[in-house]
Amino acid sequence: MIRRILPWPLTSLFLLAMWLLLNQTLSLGHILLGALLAVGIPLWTAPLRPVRARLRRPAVAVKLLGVVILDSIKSNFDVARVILGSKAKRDNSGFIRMPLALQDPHGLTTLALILTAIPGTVCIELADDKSWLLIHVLDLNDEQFWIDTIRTRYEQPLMEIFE
Amino acid sequence: MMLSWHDHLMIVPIVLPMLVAGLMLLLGEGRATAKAVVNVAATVTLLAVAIALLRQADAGPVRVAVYLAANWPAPFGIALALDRLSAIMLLLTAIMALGSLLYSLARWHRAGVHFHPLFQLQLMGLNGAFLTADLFNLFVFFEILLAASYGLLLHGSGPQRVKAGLHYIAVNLVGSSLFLIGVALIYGVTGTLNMADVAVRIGQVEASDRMLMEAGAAILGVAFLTKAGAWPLNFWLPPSYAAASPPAAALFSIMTKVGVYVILRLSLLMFGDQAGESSGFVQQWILYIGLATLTFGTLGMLASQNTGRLAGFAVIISSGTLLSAIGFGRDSVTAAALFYLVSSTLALGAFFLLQELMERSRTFGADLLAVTLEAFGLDRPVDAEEDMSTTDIGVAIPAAMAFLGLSFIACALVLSGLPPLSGFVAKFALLTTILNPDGLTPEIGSPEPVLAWVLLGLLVVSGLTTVVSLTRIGIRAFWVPSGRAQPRLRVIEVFPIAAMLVLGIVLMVQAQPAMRYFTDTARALHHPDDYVRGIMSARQAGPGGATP
Amino acid sequence: MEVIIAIAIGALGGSGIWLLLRPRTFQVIMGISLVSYAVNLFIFSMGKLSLDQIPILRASRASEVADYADPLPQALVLTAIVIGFAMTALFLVLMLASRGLSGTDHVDGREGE
Amino acid sequence: MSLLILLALPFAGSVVAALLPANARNREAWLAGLVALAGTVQAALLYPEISYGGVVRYEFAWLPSLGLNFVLRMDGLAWIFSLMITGIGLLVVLYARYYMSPEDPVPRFFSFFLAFMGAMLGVVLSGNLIQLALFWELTSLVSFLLIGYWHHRPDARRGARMALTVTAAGGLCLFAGILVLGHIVGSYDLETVLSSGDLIRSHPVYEVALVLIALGALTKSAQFPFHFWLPHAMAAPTPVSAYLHSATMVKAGVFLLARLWPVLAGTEEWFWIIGGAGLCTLLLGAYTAIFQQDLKGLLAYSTISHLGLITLLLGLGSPLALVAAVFHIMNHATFKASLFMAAGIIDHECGTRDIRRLSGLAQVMPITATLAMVAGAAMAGVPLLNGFISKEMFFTEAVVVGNAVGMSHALPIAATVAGAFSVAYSWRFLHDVFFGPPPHDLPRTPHEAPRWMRFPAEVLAFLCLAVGVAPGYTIAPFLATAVRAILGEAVPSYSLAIWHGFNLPLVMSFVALVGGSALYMILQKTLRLSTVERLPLFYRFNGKRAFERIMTLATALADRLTNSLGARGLQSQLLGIVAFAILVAVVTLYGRPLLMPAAQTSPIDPTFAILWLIGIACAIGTAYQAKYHRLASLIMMGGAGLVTCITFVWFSAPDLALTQLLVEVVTTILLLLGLRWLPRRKEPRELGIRVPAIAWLHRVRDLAIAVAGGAGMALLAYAVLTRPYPDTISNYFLERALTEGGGTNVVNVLLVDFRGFDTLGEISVLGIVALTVYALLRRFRPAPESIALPHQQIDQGKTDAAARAGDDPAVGYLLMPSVLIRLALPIIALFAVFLFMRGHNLPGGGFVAGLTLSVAFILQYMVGGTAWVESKMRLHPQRWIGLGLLFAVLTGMGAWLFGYPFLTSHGAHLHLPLVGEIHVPSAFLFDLGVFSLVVGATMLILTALGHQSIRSHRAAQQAEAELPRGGARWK
Amino acid sequence: MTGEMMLPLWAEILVSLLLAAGGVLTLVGCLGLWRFHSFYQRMHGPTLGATMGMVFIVLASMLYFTMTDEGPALHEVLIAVFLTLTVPATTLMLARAALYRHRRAGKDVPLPDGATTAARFRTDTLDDEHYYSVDEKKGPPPTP
Amino acid sequence: MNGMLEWASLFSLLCIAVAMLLATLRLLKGPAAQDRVLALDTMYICAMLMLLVLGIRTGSTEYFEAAVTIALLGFVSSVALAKFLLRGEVIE
Repeated sequence: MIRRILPWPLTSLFLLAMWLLLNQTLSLGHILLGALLAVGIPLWTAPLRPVRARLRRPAVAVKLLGVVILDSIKSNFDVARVILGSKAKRDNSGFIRMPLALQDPHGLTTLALILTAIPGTVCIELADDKSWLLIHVLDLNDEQFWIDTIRTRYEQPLMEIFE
Repeated sequence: MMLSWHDHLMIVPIVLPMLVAGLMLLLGEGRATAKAVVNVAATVTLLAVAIALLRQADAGPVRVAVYLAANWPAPFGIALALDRLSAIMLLLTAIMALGSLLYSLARWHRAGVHFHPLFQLQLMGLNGAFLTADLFNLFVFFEILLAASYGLLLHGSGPQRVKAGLHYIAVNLVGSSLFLIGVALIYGVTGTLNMADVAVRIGQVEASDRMLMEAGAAILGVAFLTKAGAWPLNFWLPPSYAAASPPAAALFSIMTKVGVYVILRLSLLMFGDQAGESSGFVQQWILYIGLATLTFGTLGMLASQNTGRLAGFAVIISSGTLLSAIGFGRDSVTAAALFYLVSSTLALGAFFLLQELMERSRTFGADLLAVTLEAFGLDRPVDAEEDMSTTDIGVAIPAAMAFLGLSFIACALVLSGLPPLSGFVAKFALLTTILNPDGLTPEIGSPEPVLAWVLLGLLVVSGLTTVVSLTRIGIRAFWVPSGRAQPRLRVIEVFPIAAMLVLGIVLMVQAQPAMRYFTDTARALHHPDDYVRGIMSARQAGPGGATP
Repeated sequence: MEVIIAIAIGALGGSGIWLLLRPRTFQVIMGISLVSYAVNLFIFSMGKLSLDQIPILRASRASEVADYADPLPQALVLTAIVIGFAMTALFLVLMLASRGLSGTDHVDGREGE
Repeated sequence: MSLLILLALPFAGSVVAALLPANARNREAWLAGLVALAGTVQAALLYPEISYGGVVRYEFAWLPSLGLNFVLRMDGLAWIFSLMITGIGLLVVLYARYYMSPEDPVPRFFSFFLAFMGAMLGVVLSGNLIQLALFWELTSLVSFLLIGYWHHRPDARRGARMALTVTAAGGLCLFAGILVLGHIVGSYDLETVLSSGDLIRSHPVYEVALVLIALGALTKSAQFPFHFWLPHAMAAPTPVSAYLHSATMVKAGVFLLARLWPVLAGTEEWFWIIGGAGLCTLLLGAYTAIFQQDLKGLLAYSTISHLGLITLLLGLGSPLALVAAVFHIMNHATFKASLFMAAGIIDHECGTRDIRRLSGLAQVMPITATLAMVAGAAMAGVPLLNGFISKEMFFTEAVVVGNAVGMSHALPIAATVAGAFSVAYSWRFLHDVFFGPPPHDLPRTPHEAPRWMRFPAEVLAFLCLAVGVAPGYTIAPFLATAVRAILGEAVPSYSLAIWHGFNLPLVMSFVALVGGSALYMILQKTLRLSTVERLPLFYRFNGKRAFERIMTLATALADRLTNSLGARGLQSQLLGIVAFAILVAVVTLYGRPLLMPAAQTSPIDPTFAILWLIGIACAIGTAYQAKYHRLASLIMMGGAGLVTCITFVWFSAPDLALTQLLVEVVTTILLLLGLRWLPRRKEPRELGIRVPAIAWLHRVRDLAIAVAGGAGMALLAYAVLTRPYPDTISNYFLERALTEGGGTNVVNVLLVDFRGFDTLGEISVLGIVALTVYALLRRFRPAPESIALPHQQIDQGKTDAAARAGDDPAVGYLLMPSVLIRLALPIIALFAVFLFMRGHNLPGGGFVAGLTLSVAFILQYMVGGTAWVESKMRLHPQRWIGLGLLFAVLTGMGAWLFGYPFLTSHGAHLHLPLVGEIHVPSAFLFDLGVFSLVVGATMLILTALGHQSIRSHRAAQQAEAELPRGGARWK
Repeated sequence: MTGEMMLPLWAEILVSLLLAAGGVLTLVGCLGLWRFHSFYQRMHGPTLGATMGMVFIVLASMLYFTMTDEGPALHEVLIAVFLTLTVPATTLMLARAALYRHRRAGKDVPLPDGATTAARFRTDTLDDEHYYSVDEKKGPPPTP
Repeated sequence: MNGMLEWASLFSLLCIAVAMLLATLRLLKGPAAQDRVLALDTMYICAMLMLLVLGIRTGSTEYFEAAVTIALLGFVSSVALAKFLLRGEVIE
């Protein structure tokens, strides 16, 4: 029953929060209206979202978020250094192909999101059979190092969360 | 003050088509018959409303009915104003609309989707343009009528229409940009958009700013002249009108008149006698352009070898005549020009309809067939019911050829200004007022300005060329034996043509009452104080003027 | 600032006009878009151009009408933008149809400059 | 009233005749005959009233304010003409009954015939000059139809067209001339005009009026140099010729000259123009007639010549010459009609009217021969026939006036020569046809015509004789009446006696008779007239050829001028419009200080300067790349749009910025959708073509225009920006938006309330365009080069297929983006609601919200593909449009219920539990309509374009595998 | 410039620093966009602006408006969230498109068959050749 | 407004503007279509940041709407362009 009314509880929650943030208010009227919209809109658009996501371990998720933020800050400065640095430093980039264990679409998307959010790595291509991920790294010294880092820091937590 | 139902009559010509269009869209895509019925009913209603409005406008010596949309007072909100000029244009629109609509019911309305809603929206645009007293609102209605005309022009598709449509739209888009620039400049200098208010504020504009306003008006004028089909801005006209489906073209015959209408209204409102030196300047420009247009139309008429192009040049001649008459700047000439406007619009409409019937046995179906061959060669025709088959065009009514011939002659007479139909009266009225703008009084030794003589000559020559060209076409269509079968007509196609021509006859017989009306109209136009005062003093509805 | 706005209008308008006069349909459609930018800015510049004077009434400043930007040109530009968008769409489709039917993207439906 | 009946009768008869069945020959003839008879009787009965200068007048107001009333007026002149028209009409009807073949569509003939009779009566009876011109043109028109009666024959068509062109042109000149007369006199009433002769003749524009009226009269009466149409009009059936070209149509010209004689004649100009034309025509017509090989051709030229005679008489300007002219008009009508009938009989019975083939007919058709000889003699001016008397009067006047104007030799000699010519061609007619060896080898065996077919000619021949023998008893009173009508009391004394004593005119007559006979014999002997193929001496002057050459030349010239004054290409058209606009602006502004010396400017913000550096670079880049690198150009335009958008925010217009941004996004998608169907252009470099120099020249020109246009806009904008801001109506809005409009966002209140009417129109435009686009795409045919799948899809096809396990296409390469974009759908939708809800108070509103929502959906189309999205969720964009329109209109109409004008805003205060007071203005509902329409229209446009891809996929699939039709059917 | 609200000094310093840092980061990122030689390298540049640059400025804005307005100004968070969600969508598709185009042009990029998992592709000289729009430079189609 | 904040915001604005200018240069130069798309996307982000800074500079919250709209919807045209490059058509 709840499933039918709230097919996407997290989305709905996010929508409600978004509504309140947008309106910058906590008035009862807006909470009610926001709740109504937060339930109604996902219901209306549900047919267009075929894949269901499940979030299993919120704690891991929070921790992952922290890791990502820290990594992001760090690599921001790394990348800035590369850009401002010498030509040799700039021309040290390349692809890595990382074998994947993660298979959940949302998990994969989040991985891509993380890789994009961290400057210096860009997710380029996902194999059609989801067996590997092609990543471009700006400052590439050791492929295996990168693969291992990504696997341990991001992929494994994500598998915990989504699978 | 609360408004009664009667007071809302004025806005019906705008609201009703929109409402009907919305309803028709809800009907879905098929249901052509239902839409046709709704459309006819709405158009007949519009005709009735237009007649009622005409009577209302003609009730007193000077009567400007003002409708404050959204109930905001005049210079601020959008005001609609109905005077005699608007009323007659509304009536003319309704008549042409009903004629083309009935004609289209024979088969054209099935040549593509959404004919009926587009048709109604076209009427909305036309009516709105005739009613509004706000410059920017005028732009909006212009865009409506243009957008709908694009739709109607392309109705039925085909290479010819698409090419003509491309030119037509490109030109009009440039025209619309000019329109906006002009309106913006006028607003930038006067700080208002209401036509009447602009007229009032023009006098108060400082001398150093004045030229900006005039530049704005000039650019605006270019936009209107483009729409009116004035040389050198009218080269889009003959191909587009020739390409449009006949009912659309017939309705288009009033489209150039919208441009003429606006020029007439605005030039007299903004640059009337009160505008001092710039007044004569504006009039003179219009006169020159009108003469050039007339010349161009005459030449084109003589040169054109097919009916479609010829009809297009007839439109240009009509515009040129009107513009030069307006450029004359005398109320008697304006009155005659209005008579001419009505008469020539009716004839042009009938001619556009007739043209297809004449060509029917020759080229019918060729262009449609080309489109029906589907793009990929694999699809079935998109919608079997909407593609017309050539078999059921109509039953052959007796003497179809005789009817066509007679109607053709009648059209030719009106267009060329030969007797005995309304075209003659119109041309006579024009010529006599040009020579005697102050009425027929014997006057010795005062030679008229040269331009009057030039115009006189051009009008005569244009009439002659029209005769020559139409004879050429007519002989080719009716007299040269070609072994064609009798064209098959339907009563519903024949009726509108006949009706428009009969109206021409009525106009001729009732020349005096009609002329009286036009004289009153022209007088009011040339003395716009009442119009301005009427709009500026219109009272809001409701207690204290404010809305609750 | 006025100079910049004026130059901007001029540059957009000039580029647009140049494109309008070109022989290819796609050029014309880009020209139409650029000209409409220019025209929109032009209309916009007829009002008061001022920083941070949004025509949204606030209780604290409601008394002083002169503090606000001129809302009318803004409303006009809005309408113009919408209409411009509609016309671009229409012209685009027509351009495609013309390309398909005539086999060329020349504005006159046949080649030749 | 009787005049009205007289006039209306033929027209009524014409209508009735037209409605009769095609084979009712007798009924038709009876009808026409009765009408003509009634007319004759009616006209005859009026004689007592008009004799001795009386005038019958009938008038009713038609267009009095412009001096145009319907006036019928019969005086002596009109009476004579009326009688001629109806009387000879009656005879011609009788004749035509036998002449017309049963196969001819007789109703049309009699219908036109009667109409012509009416028109002609209208001309002579008009008491208002404008009305005269009206009927005048009517005669041209009907005669056109009559001449072209046998329109399957090319010569008939050509003749008819020529006649119409010439006479209608003349008619228009006449019309103009009459207008000038009216301008001089101040009235179009005939009587007023006739009484203002001195005024007219002394007016500075008298010459203009004279020339114009003369042009009308001379063309109508086939006078030199406009005479050439008449012989070609002989393609008409002979009854038509007998009627039109003897008694009526061509007489209209001389009638007019006679009618206006009192006001126009008597001046030197009149003499030279009218008289000169008459004299030339007289001589040329007579001379040409001698050499004709066609009976009717001969008669046609003789008609021309006789009309020239009449014109010359009128042109002489003396009262006695006028008398002679009027007299000759009547005489000519009788003998020429009779001759035409005779020619018709010959044609009818022999099957040919070629003089070369005819001879000796006097033996086989003696009665016809006699009749023809009487009439022919009258034409030649043989004594004891009516032609003699009027010719005698002509000679007299030639001598008298010739002395007066100093042409004491020239004029009489010319007159005598013309007389001799006419004798010669009369000989030609009579001798060649009726005498000589018996005819042989004719298409038909000739025999005498039926009794009643001859009768009309008999009547006319008898009249010739009667008038010729006893003029004083027969014609004198009528002539007197007619002349009095023109000259009033100033009628000179004249005598209609046959014998005036032995005087110079008699000598001239004698010389003419003898000389003419001699001339005929000499010519016959030396030239063998039957073998003359072309006109001696004057063959170079061929009116018809000249006319046709002029017409062709005019058409060609017009064509060239139209082409050089006009433009068919779009580029030149747009160039013209832009250049014209610039020109107009420059002319307006020329020489006036555009820029204020003390301009108030604000300091330049460097950021903003950089911003527009970007914008301008993008704009120019767009222009530069649009030809070959469309995508690049499109992206650059996005940059320019973005800068515009920031400018709007910068200058306090967040609503504009939002709209601009969204429109920008939607436009980009739209153009990309379009680019799919636009095959790539190759650069000339790639094709190995060099751009011709002329193209560079065009580019330079266009660049100049573009720079001028841009600079113009910039200058105008700068000029306005640096001027003090005017007192605008905006303050009103600012003051009342909150208090009366109920919203703090003034722009939005403007859109939905103050100027809601504009918005109503604006959404209509959007709706119309969407419908048009949809309709156009229903019949869309893509460019052949772009029908195939894009190479990307072909390349990736295999992986696609592998990845597409289920329905959802958002796998494989699209997997990750699709998750994000699908997540975005509810978020954007909520944002749309947010924008919508706050519109009235803060930036946003129905339009922006609608665009936002449609963008959200389009994103789904992008990742999911059309087929998948539509199988999951159907939007019916057309219904959204319809609903939007209805919602907006009905909201507007809601105000009517409260007695307020359309679109007046109302507000309702709803009290909801828990939430509290909510203010719901009607503008909110209106905005909802806007929202709905925008969603519908945008979706309709974009998806209609998107659907084309489905069609092409389907086509590609089918072409490949001949699979049964699959995929979602586009609805 | 017309703001009349006063901030405490610490907040002012913080806001100023955040603003400056955000601006500089964005600038550096775009510098990268301009300086790098290959497309894949360029992709890294703008992420600076889209991540930390954006975060700094959003933080500055939040801080500023929280201090000047009545309540906490949290709605700027939405910008950060939205940007984080939407930027990858573009990047992913664009990268994929570039890869496809490079493959089609016969460039030295990883092929989709996964055979060369560990191969290292230098990307810094990829784009030296000039080419224009969508579909020119017919190369051999990629072998799947 | 305090001097420091004013200078900082001006500095920030200038930085972003120059950043945008660099992106524009990339947009104009290309060389490939994907570079231009990337540049346009970057310009959108810069524009959004510029609006935020402008909001601080003027102390007004009205710039927020535009900024949030760019953040949420600015990517759409880039996505469409990328899709076009990738698949040859935007909507399949």
